[in-house]
Amino acid sequence: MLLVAAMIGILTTMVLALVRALLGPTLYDRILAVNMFGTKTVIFVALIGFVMGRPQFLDIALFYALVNFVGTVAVLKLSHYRELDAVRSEEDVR
Amino acid sequence: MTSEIELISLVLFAILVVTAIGITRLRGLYGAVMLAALFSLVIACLFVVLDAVDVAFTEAAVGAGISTVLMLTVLALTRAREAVTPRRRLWPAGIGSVLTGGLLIYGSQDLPAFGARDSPVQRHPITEAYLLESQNDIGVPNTVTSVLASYRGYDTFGELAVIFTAGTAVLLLLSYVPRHDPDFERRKLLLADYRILRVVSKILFPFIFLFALYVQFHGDYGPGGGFQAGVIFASGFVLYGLVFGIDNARRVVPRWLLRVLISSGLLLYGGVGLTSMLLGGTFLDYDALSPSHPVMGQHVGILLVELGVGITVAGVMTAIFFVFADRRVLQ
Amino acid sequence: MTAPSLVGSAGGVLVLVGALVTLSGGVGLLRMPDFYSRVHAAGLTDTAGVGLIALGLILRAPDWGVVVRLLFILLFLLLTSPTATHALAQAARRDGVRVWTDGEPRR
Amino acid sequence: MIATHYIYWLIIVLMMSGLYIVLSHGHLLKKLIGLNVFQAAVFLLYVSFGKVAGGTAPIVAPGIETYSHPLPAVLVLTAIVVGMATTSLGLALAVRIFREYGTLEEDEAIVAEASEHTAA
Repeated sequence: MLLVAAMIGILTTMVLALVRALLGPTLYDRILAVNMFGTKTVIFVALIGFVMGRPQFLDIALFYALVNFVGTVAVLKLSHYRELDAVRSEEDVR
Repeated sequence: MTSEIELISLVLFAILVVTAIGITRLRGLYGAVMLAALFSLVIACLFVVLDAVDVAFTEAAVGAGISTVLMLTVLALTRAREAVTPRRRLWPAGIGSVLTGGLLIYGSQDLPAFGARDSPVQRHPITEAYLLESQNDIGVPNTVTSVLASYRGYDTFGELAVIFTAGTAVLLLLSYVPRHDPDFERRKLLLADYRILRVVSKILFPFIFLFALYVQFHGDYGPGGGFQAGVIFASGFVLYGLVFGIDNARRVVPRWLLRVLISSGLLLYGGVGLTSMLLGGTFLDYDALSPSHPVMGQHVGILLVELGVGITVAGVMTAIFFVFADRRVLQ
Repeated sequence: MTAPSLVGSAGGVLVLVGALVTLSGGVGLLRMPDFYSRVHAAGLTDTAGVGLIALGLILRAPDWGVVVRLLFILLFLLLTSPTATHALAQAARRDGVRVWTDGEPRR
Repeated sequence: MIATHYIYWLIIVLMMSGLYIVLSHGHLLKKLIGLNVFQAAVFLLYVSFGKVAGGTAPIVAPGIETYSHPLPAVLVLTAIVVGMATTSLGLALAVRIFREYGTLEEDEAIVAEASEHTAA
């Protein structure tokens, strides 16, 4: 029961991070939000393994942690190729 | 307990729909790609909830990992903003999707109830064969692995050939000699300047490759296997290329090695099939590999075939990333 | 899990506390006025929340394999999460993302 | 009907939002993202057919009776990696198109191609 309550907390955090990812305003806010969302998925997968009674599936959670890091490094590096206005102009939404 | 799971999956679905709407509305393409990565993470969570752990593994590797990185490299080569979509496009698109969706929902009434035990999928005799008899015939606890590599090994061979072909096509499309671009060096940000990032990545590499080996060879007992391990290997090289630059990564994994890897994995897979034919069985019939002890033959066959899958997938993914990241800005 | 049932519920409480810490990070990410303060909220609570949750789950782990995996996840996240937020903040500063000062409108 | 089928309907809604992105946007990269959204929803639909209420992942362990069906998982697993390979092929084509016409907007590329034809 405690674990389910914790999962609801994690899900709420996911929603909050999603809202930040949608609002922006700069690209860095979005990267940060997605990065945080990724950490929350790691926790989510770990927890759901315990809730469903098969905690052996933690390998997946471990892998998510890795993917998350690679992804963040990739955006950091590749968003720099462009002129900076590409980063700033993230601000307007149609 | 099931009602809680249902609630959780509802929340995940809501997040997915909102993310999809966000993707259409964002004109900054970096933001859209970030949202696509987030979408893929949530999809992977849903796969775990729906008991498809191997799929969740692959989706995270592919969708949130490699696919995002490739989209970002393409963005770095082209313009990062989208033009305003003209209104005349929106209405037909909206009406078309709503109509198609309505038809699909109408058609979905004939589907069996979600999670029903007596649906045709679950009642089919193959279910029994895959879940129970496979334990005696093949002796691999992860039935996804035994179906993938043994029962439907021929199918997987075809999929691997598709990956091989797609990888070759990408290499053909993009391996012209890059034009000299004087701005390239200036635009290039060496992440190696970030000292903490560099040190931490260096610590991580052995763990990443160890983990990939673990996933490769533990696929019989838990979620994992050749596809996933291949992508993990590739993401290790991708991280190396990102942090230390493509030229250095090319030194670690040169072009000729990648070409050898890409083809040798597929050859290994096909070779196992041919060997089993030469030993008197049919194509990819692993029982023939060890006639006195068929289960042993199955184990060896699955191990080799998964290794072939892992090698080709790792080679293709790494090669694709290198060839994308090696582009100079084209303008 | 007879005597360990106490350990188990202690683990559950740790997990719950970790989830609450994480939740506070989410609120911070949404409500803080500029990028740098959001990095602060996200970075700190990520590390603390993950640490607490992993410790709590370790107390509930059925066998050693699970404990080892959890320890790896913990080690991994403790390494990568602060690194990622650090690099992000550095990159944002290079790009000239401005610091919010009191009295400006929130962004 | 609602209680037993709503998961399918949600998946169809997702699928259609992918279709909408593909149809409405002119930017080729956005179209690829939309295609990926659509594809992911199709994968979800497949996997949902294999799920059994009260079942667990099809990795056999002592003391567990009900497992979800492994076959949809296998089909989707290979499909994901193949989908990734085709996506990267699409991206490679996009890079070539950009090199040729200097744009990734469908409309502009068509105009550029047409003017090329009239010039020749």
